[in-house]
Amino acid sequence: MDNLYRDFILEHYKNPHNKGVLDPHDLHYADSNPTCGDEMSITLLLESDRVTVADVAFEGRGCAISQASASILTDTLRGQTLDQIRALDPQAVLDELGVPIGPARLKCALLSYKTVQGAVSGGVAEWPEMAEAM
Amino acid sequence: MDNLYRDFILEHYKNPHNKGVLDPHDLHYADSNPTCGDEMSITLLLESDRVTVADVAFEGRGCAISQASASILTDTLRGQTLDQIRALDPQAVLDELGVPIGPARLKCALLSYKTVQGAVSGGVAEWPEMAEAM
Amino acid sequence: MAVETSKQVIPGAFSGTALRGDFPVFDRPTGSGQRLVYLDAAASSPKPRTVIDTMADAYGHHYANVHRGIYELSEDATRRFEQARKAVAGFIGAPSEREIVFVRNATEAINLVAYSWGRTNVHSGDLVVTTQLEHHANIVPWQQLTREVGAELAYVGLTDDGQLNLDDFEAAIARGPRLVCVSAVSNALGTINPVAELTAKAHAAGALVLLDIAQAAPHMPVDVSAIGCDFAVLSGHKMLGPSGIGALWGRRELLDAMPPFMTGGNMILRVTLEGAEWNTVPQKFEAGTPAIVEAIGLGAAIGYLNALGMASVREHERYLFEHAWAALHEIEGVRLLGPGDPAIHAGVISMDIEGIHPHDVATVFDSLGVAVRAGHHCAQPVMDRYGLPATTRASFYVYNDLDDVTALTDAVRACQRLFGGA
Amino acid sequence: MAVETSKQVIPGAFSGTALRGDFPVFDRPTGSGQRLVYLDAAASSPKPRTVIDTMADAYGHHYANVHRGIYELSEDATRRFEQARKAVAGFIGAPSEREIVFVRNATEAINLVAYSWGRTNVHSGDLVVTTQLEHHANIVPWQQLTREVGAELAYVGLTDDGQLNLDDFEAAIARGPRLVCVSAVSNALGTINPVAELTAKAHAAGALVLLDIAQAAPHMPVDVSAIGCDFAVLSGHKMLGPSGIGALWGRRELLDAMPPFMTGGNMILRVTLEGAEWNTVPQKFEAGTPAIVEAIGLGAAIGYLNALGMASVREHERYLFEHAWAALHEIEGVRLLGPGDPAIHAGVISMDIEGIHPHDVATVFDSLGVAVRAGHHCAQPVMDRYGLPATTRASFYVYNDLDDVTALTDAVRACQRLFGGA
Ligand SMILES: Cc1ncc(COP(=O)(O)O)c(C=O)c1O
Ligand SMILES: Cc1ncc(COP(=O)(O)O)c(C=O)c1O
Repeated sequence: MDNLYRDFILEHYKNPHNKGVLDPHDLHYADSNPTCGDEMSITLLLESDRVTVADVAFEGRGCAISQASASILTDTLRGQTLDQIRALDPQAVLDELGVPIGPARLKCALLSYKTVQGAVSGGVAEWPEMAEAM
Repeated sequence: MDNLYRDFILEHYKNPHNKGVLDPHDLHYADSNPTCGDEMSITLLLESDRVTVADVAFEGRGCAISQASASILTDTLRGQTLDQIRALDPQAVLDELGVPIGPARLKCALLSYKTVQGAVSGGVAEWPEMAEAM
Repeated sequence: MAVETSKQVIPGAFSGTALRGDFPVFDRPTGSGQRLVYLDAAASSPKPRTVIDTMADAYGHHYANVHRGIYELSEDATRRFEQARKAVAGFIGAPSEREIVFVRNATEAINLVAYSWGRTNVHSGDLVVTTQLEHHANIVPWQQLTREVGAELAYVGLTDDGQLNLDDFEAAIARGPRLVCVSAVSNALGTINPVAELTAKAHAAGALVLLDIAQAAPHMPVDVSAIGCDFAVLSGHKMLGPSGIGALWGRRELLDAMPPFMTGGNMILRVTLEGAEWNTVPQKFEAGTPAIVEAIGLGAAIGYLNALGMASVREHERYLFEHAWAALHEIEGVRLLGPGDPAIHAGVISMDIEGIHPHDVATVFDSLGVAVRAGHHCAQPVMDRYGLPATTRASFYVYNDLDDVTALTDAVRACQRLFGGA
Repeated sequence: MAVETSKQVIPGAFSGTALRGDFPVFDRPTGSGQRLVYLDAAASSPKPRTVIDTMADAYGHHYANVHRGIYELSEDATRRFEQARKAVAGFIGAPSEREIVFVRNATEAINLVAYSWGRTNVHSGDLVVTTQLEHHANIVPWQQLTREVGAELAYVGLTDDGQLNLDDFEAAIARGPRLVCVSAVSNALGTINPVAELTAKAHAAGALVLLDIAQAAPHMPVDVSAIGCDFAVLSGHKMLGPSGIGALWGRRELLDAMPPFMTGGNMILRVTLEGAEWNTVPQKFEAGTPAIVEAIGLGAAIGYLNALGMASVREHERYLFEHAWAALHEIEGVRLLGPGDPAIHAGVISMDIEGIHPHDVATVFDSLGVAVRAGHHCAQPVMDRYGLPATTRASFYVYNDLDDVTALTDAVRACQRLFGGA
């Protein structure tokens, strides 16, 4: 019916990839979107080089967009270095979702991005400029 | 040219009636319109009954409307009782002027009214409701 | 179908279907190609053509700065602006238009009272009472005020079905508050509060009453004189009027005694380097050039509502509410908030659809041409009270009809089907 | 005559005569049956058709509440609203649109700074500096602030020809003020102040600078980044835009550090019964539903001005000023205020006609179709400085031409004839 909720998103929402908590893990960060109550927590395990992602998992609750975006984003992280992840463009995350995201849902779509940034940046993360104040 | 400045008003402005200060007098009040700097002072002399106006005079400076309205208004006061003057309708003063008065000039037109009211009411006068806050 | 329902004239009321012709927005094709089913009046209402045209005409042919212009155009603008003030006064039963202060919105009106009356009259140790069903606009300014002066802010709690807890109210009042702040209608739940009764009780306890009529004035007759409250606030944009205009009403003797809030041009009588003398009300509270044409537009909106009749507006919405509530009630997995009694429920329905986040609901609805609000509705304490992060809210107005109620229930079912396997 | 002057295209600029076709108000017959000669832009400007049409279209087809609506119509409105913020930022050279706070008018913008920045940063014994040529909006809020916190307010005086007394300025700055508040262009005299130089000096002395660009932004290029000031304020209604909308620009780090002014919806991230967390800028300062369509209308006005080019606007007005000043100068009994040098005089001429009160002047002018302002122009300290209760002020804008200059001088002569025997 609707291009936002096309099967791809709903499929990720209903059957998310990388769901859970890694134990042990090297990096962890949890965040939320207070305006809608979405919550997200991410754990990362590094290779012995300490800069490459070996494994990743997320836990969260909230809308389909926030959960699907976490599922899709975490799929792309294995094998990436922390620097590569820090350099990630939030627009790329939106593009990855492949459906139009209105201004009021940018924070839903980018909560996983923000949480990942918090994990790879020592626990400090800001909303990307585009999602600020929406 | 203009119905506001028709001869009647300009004539009163250029040659005002009742101009001056009565000495002696029974009642006196001075007032001003701070927004345009118009000033007005009125003296009244009463008959021996202490309630009927025997004579009246005004002094003032300001725009043609404020000065002409004082000239015209004071012409009507002799022989009136203080109660009659207190009961004066400000609309009657405007009607007496006989020309349309825009909202921004109501205080010009009614400064003489207010000053007369101050004189006959023991030194307390308010702008009539219609001229308030303009 | 639309043809058929255009005949749905409720006894004593009017046809919402027919009124849609007055609102240009309904000519707009939706992205999904369906007709627009607008169910978000509680956030802001569409504008009828008469408001838009009145504003275009005012901007085009009757515009100049007001109050001090000594030329025809400015006098014309001033007359129309002041006429709008009269219209607002008449609409809410204010004794005089000089008690109407034009502001941007209900939020500014409350802030004005909190800054001006509040900073002067609320002192350390004093109590201010608000309720847990208020919009943030009727909470945060009081949090700020009470924190700043060292006063206390108490909240009247809610019953499980979304009404004010009257025992709580009595207990709060018994503590002798300076001010009681309450909304006539809750924007998050639709609850209609018994404001005349609450006002009488607050007054008996020596408190003043500020009434938030932002959700009441657009939808039902409101008479501040009959209610007896002391302040009332509203927003034009929720009642068919423009954005950028709202009103504070206050009893004259209160407004007279209050210091100004913002200062500058228009609100002064005389300024010297040493200080300033204030103008009389309402100008004392209208610093700078006001939202002239927006006030005039609000006047036109009031004209439109008056022509319908506010009792009919209320009747119309009540009719839609009853049908919608009953139909939604039948759908499994839908939880409805607020009281079920239509006598105390405005045309606002807040719901939770089990297992589907309201943000997703709103997006799916949008794809069906149905515009609803999803979120906390600027009333997070209400959400907290009912253990929800957000709800989906549908709100009715004059242009809605039973087709819209059907579109709403259809959308709920479509959404459930889509997420069925979740 | 109008046909002839429509050819008066100033080199590099445009024809005011031709532009009149863009402004519906010039179709309006005046009471006296003459064409409208509008010389009151400094109070508020007429609106071009594009602004009126953009607003009507926005109200009719793109209106909903902004920011939180999860449906197409609300996203559409949000996009247009935020686009207008970008337009304002670009227009005044602000580094980021997130530094633009929408307010009702310049007056509110100044009050916002006085309440939020002022109450936080100005303390007992501190100094705030303003000038004697400010509009009341840039005086009274500072009187209130300094009185409330026990600080001092100092005024930079004026020279006989209406310029800031720079010795006075240096002396005031030397005392280490917290803030210097100055207008880029005086509305009462037309003086253009050397704001970049003043800002540099104030900064060197450790003061912040608030620039009132209400009379500059509409009439000449303004670049707040190049000037280097810290805050700037403007009103949309003076620059071809709607009433009810204005803007505060502030440097991001200042805005970030400031507490909110008004509180309520939109400006919060989270509200509980215990307190609230603020949103980021600019939303932190935009409590409640903003003047959505008015912001969009301001964006359209900026589009119109940008198409003309602000350098051309300035050139056009300078041309009219030079002609008007020279012609009025020749009339016996007319006293002109402000500097005669067109390089430091905007298109605003304040005058005194000997023996005739400005109120009478304006009324007589009105009967000739000439709209000017008579009064203190919300700048009583300026009037006091020059020993006048009021002046007659003519102010030019893009739609004026040399015919209007002639109408002005003719009106002065007619007025003198009428009062001749006084
Ligand atoms: C220099 C200046 N500053 C501030 C203002 C106040 O503008 P507003 O009334 O739109 O707030 C004006 C308006 O006359 C002005 O000329
Ligand atoms: C009950 C209530 N009060 C106040 C407000 C605030 O209105 P505004 O945003 O127009 O200031 C709203 C708007 O949602 C409301 O519903």
